[in-house]
Amino acid sequence: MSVLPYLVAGWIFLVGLYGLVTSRDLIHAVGCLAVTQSSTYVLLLAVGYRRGGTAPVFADAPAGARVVDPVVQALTLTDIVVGATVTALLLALVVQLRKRHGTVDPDRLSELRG
Amino acid sequence: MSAFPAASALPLVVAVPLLGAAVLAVAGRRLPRVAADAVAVAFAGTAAAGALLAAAGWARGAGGAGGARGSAYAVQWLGGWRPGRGGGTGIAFVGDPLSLGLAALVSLLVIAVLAYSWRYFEEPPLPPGSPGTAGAAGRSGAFPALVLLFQASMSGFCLTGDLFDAFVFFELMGVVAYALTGLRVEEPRPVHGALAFGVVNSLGGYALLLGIGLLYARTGELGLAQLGRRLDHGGGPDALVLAAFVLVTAGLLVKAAAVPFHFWLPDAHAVAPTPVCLLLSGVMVELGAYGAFRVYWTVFAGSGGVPPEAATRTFLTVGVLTALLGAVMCWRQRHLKRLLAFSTVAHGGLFAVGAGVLSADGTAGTALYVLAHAGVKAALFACTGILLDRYASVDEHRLYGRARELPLVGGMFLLGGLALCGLPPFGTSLGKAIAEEAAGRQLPWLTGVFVLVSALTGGAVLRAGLRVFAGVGPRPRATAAETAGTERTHTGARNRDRGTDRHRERDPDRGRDGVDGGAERTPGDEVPETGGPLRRIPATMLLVPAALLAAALAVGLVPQLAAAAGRAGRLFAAHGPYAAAVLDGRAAHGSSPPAVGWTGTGAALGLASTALGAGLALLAVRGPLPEALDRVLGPLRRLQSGHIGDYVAWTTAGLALLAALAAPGTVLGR
Amino acid sequence: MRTSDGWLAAALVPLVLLAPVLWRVATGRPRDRLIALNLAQLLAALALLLASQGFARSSYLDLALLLAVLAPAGTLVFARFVGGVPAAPFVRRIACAAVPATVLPLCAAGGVSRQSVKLLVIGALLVAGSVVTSSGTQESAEADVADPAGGGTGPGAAGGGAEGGVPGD
Amino acid sequence: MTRRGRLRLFLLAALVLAAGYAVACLDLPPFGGDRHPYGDRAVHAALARRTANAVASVNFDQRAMDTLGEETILFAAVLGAVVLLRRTAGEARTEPEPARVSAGVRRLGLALLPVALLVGLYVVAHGNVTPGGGFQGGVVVATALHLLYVAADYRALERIRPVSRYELGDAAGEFAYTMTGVCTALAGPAFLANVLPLGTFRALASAGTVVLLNAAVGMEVACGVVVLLATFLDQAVEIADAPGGPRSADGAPEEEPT
Amino acid sequence: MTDVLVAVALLLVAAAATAAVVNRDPARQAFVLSFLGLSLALLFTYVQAPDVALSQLAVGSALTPLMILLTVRKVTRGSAGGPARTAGPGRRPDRGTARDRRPRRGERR
Repeated sequence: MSVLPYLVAGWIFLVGLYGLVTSRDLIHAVGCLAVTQSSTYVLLLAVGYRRGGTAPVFADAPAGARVVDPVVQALTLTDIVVGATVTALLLALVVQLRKRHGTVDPDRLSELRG
Repeated sequence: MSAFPAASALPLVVAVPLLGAAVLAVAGRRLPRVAADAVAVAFAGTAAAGALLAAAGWARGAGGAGGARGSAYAVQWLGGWRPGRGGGTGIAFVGDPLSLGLAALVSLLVIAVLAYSWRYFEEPPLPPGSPGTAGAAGRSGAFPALVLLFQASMSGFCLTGDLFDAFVFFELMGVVAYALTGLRVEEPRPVHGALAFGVVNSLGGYALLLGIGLLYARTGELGLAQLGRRLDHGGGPDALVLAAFVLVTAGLLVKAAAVPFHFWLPDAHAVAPTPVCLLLSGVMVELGAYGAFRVYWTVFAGSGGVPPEAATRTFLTVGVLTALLGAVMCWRQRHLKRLLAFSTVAHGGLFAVGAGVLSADGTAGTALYVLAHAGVKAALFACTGILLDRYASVDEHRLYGRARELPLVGGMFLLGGLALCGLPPFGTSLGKAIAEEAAGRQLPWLTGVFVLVSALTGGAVLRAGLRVFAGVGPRPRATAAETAGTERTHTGARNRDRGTDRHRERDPDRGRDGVDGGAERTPGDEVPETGGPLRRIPATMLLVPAALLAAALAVGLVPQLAAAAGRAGRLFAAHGPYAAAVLDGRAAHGSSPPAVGWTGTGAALGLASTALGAGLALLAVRGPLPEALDRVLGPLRRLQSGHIGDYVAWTTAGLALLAALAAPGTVLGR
Repeated sequence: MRTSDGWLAAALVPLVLLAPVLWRVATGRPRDRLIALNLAQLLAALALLLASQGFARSSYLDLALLLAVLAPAGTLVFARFVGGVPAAPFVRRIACAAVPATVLPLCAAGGVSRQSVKLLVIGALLVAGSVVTSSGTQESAEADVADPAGGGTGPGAAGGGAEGGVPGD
Repeated sequence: MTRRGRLRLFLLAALVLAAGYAVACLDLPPFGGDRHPYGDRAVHAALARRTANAVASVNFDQRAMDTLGEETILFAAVLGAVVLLRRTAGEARTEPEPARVSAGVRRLGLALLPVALLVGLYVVAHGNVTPGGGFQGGVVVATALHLLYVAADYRALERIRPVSRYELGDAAGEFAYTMTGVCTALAGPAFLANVLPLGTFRALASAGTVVLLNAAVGMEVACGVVVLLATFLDQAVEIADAPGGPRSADGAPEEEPT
Repeated sequence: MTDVLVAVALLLVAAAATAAVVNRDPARQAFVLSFLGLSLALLFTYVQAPDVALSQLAVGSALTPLMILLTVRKVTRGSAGGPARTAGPGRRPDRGTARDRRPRRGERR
């Protein structure tokens, strides 16, 4: 249990990468990117957890309560916003890509050979 | 506030462009184009003034007034969250000469870009009578607003002294850059390039964030200074520190386009609008390297971090690989924008080498090199943009001799090529000389790498310039491979034309161009960004590259700059003093700055690389490369497949590579 | 804060039940996936309610409230693309049974207070949402798409086929 | 690269990474550990600033710069999406037909709309006291408006959604947040300093500028998300592809044989 | 007890992430992504991060699926699943390869 959360985060990261590598559809790839990012949420919150602690919200808890780390929660909030916005932007690009190339299959997009 | 100029101006350098962007996003639609541009320039100029003011305040030595009085670091704790005992809970903006200089460079380059695109750069066209969303797209404020956001993000990335805050600005930089790269959605390739750019850079950001998480788990801190301190108290490095180092460095090196994270860069640069290329190539890529070394010095350089030999091994290996691959690929290109993009990759490698020897003078030289390179590379892109808008093509072969009528542009282009080779007294030459001397002391053969790479990249530019602007040598013939390429991309070219009918009306012969543009699989036929080919070159488009080249020259000629770079290098390549200044407000008492300036050997090496580059160029214009060489380089070129899956696989491989490079001496064999 | 293991153990039940639901969401036909997702949202809301009691944090009730409000929206979004909300008497029965079975004891445990009012509101929202979104109403997934070519394809192709609505797979 | 080669390269690298990461995990402090120096300092600071929700205090007070960057990312993404998804030359705009939605769904949607709006506003308003805040509430508000699309009709949504207004709100939120910082920097102690009276602990109007910034974020997020979804809806529902677009090749609708 | 909840939620998240990756058709993936968001929100609640759970719920339950599905609709509209076809090979290789060979205007090879 003491390392399970960290390992799960790593697993999610690698699985997301695997999906990106093997993806045949860019919308699916963007979804995999979102999966990859969720690994960062898990890691950050796991790092900030304190056994027996409660949420650092003192609306309904005594000011002296034993609480978990609020900083990582703030970081994760920012992270989630970043994830949603990046997803939106990439999806917008996919829409235009489909219009111009007629496909969203990366294997068929070979415009940018170097 | 007494200390206003120096320290308190730091956050405003970021905030002012944000205000400008917000204003433009709304007012831009109602303003005429000129007014929108004027507003943008005004805001960018204010921020630039702030950055320069802060830099000047630092030069006066009053820099630390915001935080550490008398210290050479201007420290500003946002929200006034000064650290009590412990590390404090706020975010610090730290202005040391290097970060302030980079912030100033960013702002000045943004002004140059806005001037370059002054009233000419074709905005996303406004579809007639389209409501809300579509109409909003056509407004004339969108482009300058995005540029201002770009400026804010890059300045913030330079100035922040907090690792997670750096990640936020890293992502902001990315988001703006993806949008700017894909700005011309009427064409197929920009969207594709922007998507590859977006996916790879986002992965880099997530790797960076995982690294931040690991560091936080170990130290429970986020500020660079605090992180460094806690690591040093924690005892020797272990696998955790190594993993954090690998993840963080990889994330930042993705932005720096180091091998094998570099694939996105040529794809993005080749298709991004020219004014955007100025920013991407001029400073954004360099910021990636800046971040990597900033984090190394402040966090990992101590006793608890990564041992110097492991770090320098990592940086030097990656840097040399990047420089060589970039140079070779650059030489192979005939699509001018891709050529310049690969030269940026190559020089990024040189920067990694120069700063990777982890010495003050190496850092100082690299700083000068970056400064001058920004000017030169931006000028070259500006000239290419003129070609693009005049001839609707940036293909070296198709433009053969056509640009004889532009002697001024040609002169600037060739001058830029020479400066890229390292011709004294350009700043590129000075920076290269100092950096390669520092590197040569570590490993003698690194000097050869500097000479060879700058000669190859500069030579490629010279070759293209001679062919395009002077028509030197025989008209290039299509090799077998290229005709095959034509075959392959025939349908692609037709596909490509579809999105751009309105341009074809203006330029009847693009149909043919489009078809044989398939050669080399990077077709040279482009759509002018001015909306229709340019008949007369606006003065601004000529002034900007001229000014940029002059600035690059000045970097080499003004001794004060070199001296400042010396002090900057010492303050940047310092672990303890940084933390002391940021956390305790103690003045930085470092060793005396390295003597930085012209040396005989440096100038000689610069002349040598210039001569080599010119010779290669003259040799190349006589005829195409021998087929054998072509076959050798073929596989290298095929790596640049434009396939997002490939790029992700290479990114993963790069992470593994970094781990393998940094492990010996850190966890293995200790 | 002292947590009460009893309620947390109760929260474990819907959590564990989510595993088979995930299987359905991941492998079923689109309509089955939608039903399963609907069920998952219901179970998650119950888990949140019980967790709030188990952690003795009334402020956690906001989570369940938010989910109760947004879950129908999500379901309807998906319904738009599989061509209507499929009939799911199973989900409806579970909603009508499990939600009161969870909410009422929680109210009893909490005593009469603002929390119990909030609990009842959440419960009502959950039941109403689940009942309506599982009440098999067929609507044209293409209705809002004014696309000449799309007209010919009909829900089967664009609404279902593209979205993987291939009945027999 | 071939598909197989790509996969080989990835699996090899992934193996190395997995091994290294696993070893690193063993060096991590065990899950649920008690050492959180920064966290503890942040909690103390939050209580000192009479902010009941310590996370909000970190977001809007102690690390307010992060949130400024975060909101700017959203702002930039909205601006970028609007530019990228603009209607390009040769694309026709088609009027959507009214959707036929079952009475039950329509009733549910219309009943849920005000409730969702209220919940969203509640989450925004209590951001400094209870869990939630500008971002969460803003997203809920924006989603609530789109209940009109999923439950009723796209045109009903358009009636209550003059996109340019929402763009104005989006920019105004960004401007307000930044301007607060600039004012506190020029007139007050430092950029984004918390200069307002702190109020009483656990009160709705506590924590000084946190309330202000929270509200600015809420407005920006709500408006920004509406604009974002509007651009996507515009593409998916209203804009028909350019004639002769790539996909028109064998666009014959084919029922997938199953 | 909390540890048990966290452990179960973690496994659920890992399983959901894996399922989201192996579902090749974006429209089907959207369902799983929505579920992933749900399980993440539960996990966040159990590690005492209600703020994060709230934003995960807000983003994951309706916003992201709506964007993805709108993109899918835009991409698949008119041509009955040009991309649905390219997504096809992911789940039915046999048919996908057969389609890849079909020549189509405006595309390579």
